[in-house]
Amino acid sequence: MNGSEFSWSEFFDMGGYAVFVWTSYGLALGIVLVNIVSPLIERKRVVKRVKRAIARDRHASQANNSQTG
Amino acid sequence: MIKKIWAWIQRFSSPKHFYAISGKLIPWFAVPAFLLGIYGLYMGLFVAPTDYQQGESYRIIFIHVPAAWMSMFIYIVMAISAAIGLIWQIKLADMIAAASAPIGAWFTFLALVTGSLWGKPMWGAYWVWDARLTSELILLFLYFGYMALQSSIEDQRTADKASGLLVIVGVVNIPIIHYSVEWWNTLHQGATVAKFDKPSMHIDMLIPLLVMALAAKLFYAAIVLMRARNEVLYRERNRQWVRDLVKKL
Amino acid sequence: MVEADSAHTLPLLETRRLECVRDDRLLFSDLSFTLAEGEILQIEGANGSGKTSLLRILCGLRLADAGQVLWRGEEVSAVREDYYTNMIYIGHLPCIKGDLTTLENIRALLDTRSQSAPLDEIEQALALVGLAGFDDVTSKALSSGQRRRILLAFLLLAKARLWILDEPLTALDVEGVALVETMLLEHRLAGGSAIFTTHHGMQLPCAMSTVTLGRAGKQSC
Amino acid sequence: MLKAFSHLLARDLRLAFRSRHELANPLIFFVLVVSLFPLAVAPSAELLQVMAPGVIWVSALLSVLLSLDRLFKQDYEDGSLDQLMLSPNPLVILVLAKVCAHWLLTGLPLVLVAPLLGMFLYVPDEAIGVLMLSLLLGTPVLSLVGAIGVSLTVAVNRGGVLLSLIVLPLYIPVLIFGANAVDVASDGLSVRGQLLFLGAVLALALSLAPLATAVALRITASR
Repeated sequence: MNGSEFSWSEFFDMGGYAVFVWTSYGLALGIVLVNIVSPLIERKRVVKRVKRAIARDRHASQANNSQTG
Repeated sequence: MIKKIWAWIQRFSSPKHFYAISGKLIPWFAVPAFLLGIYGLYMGLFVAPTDYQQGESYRIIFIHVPAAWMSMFIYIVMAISAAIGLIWQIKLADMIAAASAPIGAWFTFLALVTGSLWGKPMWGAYWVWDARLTSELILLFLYFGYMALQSSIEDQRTADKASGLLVIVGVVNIPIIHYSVEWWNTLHQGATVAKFDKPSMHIDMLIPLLVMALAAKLFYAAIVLMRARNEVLYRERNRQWVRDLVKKL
Repeated sequence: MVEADSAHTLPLLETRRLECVRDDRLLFSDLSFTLAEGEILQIEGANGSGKTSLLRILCGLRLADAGQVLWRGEEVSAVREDYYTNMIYIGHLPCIKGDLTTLENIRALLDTRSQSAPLDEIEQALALVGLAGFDDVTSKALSSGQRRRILLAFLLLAKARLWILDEPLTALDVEGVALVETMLLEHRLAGGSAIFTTHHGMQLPCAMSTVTLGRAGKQSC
Repeated sequence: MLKAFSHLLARDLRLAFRSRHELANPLIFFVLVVSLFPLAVAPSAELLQVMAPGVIWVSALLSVLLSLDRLFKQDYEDGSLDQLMLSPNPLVILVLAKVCAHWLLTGLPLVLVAPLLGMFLYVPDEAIGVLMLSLLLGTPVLSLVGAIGVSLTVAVNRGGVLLSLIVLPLYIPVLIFGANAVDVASDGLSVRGQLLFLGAVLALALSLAPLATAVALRITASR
């Protein structure tokens, strides 16, 4: 890398270790993305569940009211 | 005085309060993590010189070592928060422990895979029973054990306490496991290949390593807060404040 | 003298603002009541209202989500040894080992309480609960009602001041139910206290107070 | 307190001897697994001798693991565990008694049958003593640490696999040093260090594991 001039193809070649180096970096990137995305998805799911619970409770209380009323 | 501090801790650690504060905190961790990560990658891939022994393959170190550090660090964080949860009955601490486990397991997995990818050019085989890799593997099992126990007990409070105790037992055991694996490894020579001599490490290699490690810590902080917020929402789903909040979403 | 005095002024058992959450459901909260010496208290409530959970909290097997349980004015966890010597809990599980004989089962149960009883006393108790002559029969040969009766004998022999009984009438026949009723009355006459739950009607002549879960306060009749 | 210990120990031993067929199962399992190896590999003395320490130790580990269930499962299911926890005696003492009974019923027989298995696998005579000694020091640790695992999983239905997932990683140090002691003794070298390590781990487990088990039982009892 410290050669006189920088070449992208040399950079991507990683001195012949391209497979190992880029797989490692790729995997790291993938894991980082999974870790960011999964709590976001989880959040959507939780919000949905809570909303459904709210709807269910409202339904139940309405049914109760109509019985007594 | 102590009472005051205690009251403050209780107030701060109340799920509602935590939810509000953590929402504001996340960007303060996430943005620096991102910037540092970019900077670390640049330093590691472009600035750091080629290693005279291993050529370019050593650049895996900038992923592998921070991941390995994180795997240990997160386990210890889990043990500490589990202890806080067990002793002072602070639910938030249990949630932090539970939210940390998957992140820790991912980092451990990353350390294992990058370790073996690094090992292939060095040792000629993807898997060598090297002391550090073996310890990492055992650590991964410890994470799996925690998560399996956490998810197999229905009552949330019991699950938190049981898995919390397990993680504490684990943390007491880790030094023993680590020591015995290391000892076992020196006995069965053959796989040992000279690793980096830390003191002689070039400063241009050390800086990206430390930058990446810091970025990983900040990243963890941001993600664990995101996960803990989900836990709060789910576990407090029957409370009014969660319902009011969800209605607005 | 001082001791007797304080025992009179302080209730035997007291709960303060107990709260219980189970599987993310609030079973009860802000539950406070007292139990005096010689008082018999029935816990009522629908299925799943938390009767068993309450009893387990009272005897310290389960941690309350909030609130305190006091034994003679002191937190139960602080006077653990004294409390466990004077309190006996019988849940709806049998606690009986099928491979042990009746006598061995009783002895093993008494051992866990650091108690022992001479043989004739045990036989007397067994006769009282209708198990005379069963002392060397292995318990797996007994019916479930008979196994419950072993527990009743254990209850008599333990001589605890406070009985906490979860569904004591389970698996018992009419005679057995009557037996439990007399046992409770005699226990009360001797100055003992009891807390119990049941789904069966209990024929206790106006000697009982009740706490109904899902409703505030204690009613006396 | 001593009385509480001995009474509970006696009760557990008596119970175990009342169902004798179950009592022998871990032992038979141990012998069976070890004798599978010559069949799977080759009955060559050279090969088996190299593998012997590892094979015997792994089999011992598994057979203790399979027997762990009886430590608390039955007591949990029939309610006796509740009574133990309501005992005026410290729970730690009672836990210790139960673990002690468990070791006497599973660990000790393994130690006693080990010479036979050593012979099966051509362990040299001078290493047999070390094999027994290492098992003598190691199997109590397996029972003690296992007790933590069972008490955490006792309320879980079909917790068998979960139990192994939790407990086996914690067994690794004992496995490493136990097997290595036998290995080194076969070469006629001193095994003082290994045995001292096993002894130290035993002391540590003896002092901490019952505490952790007692806490774990209180956690799972709050059903």
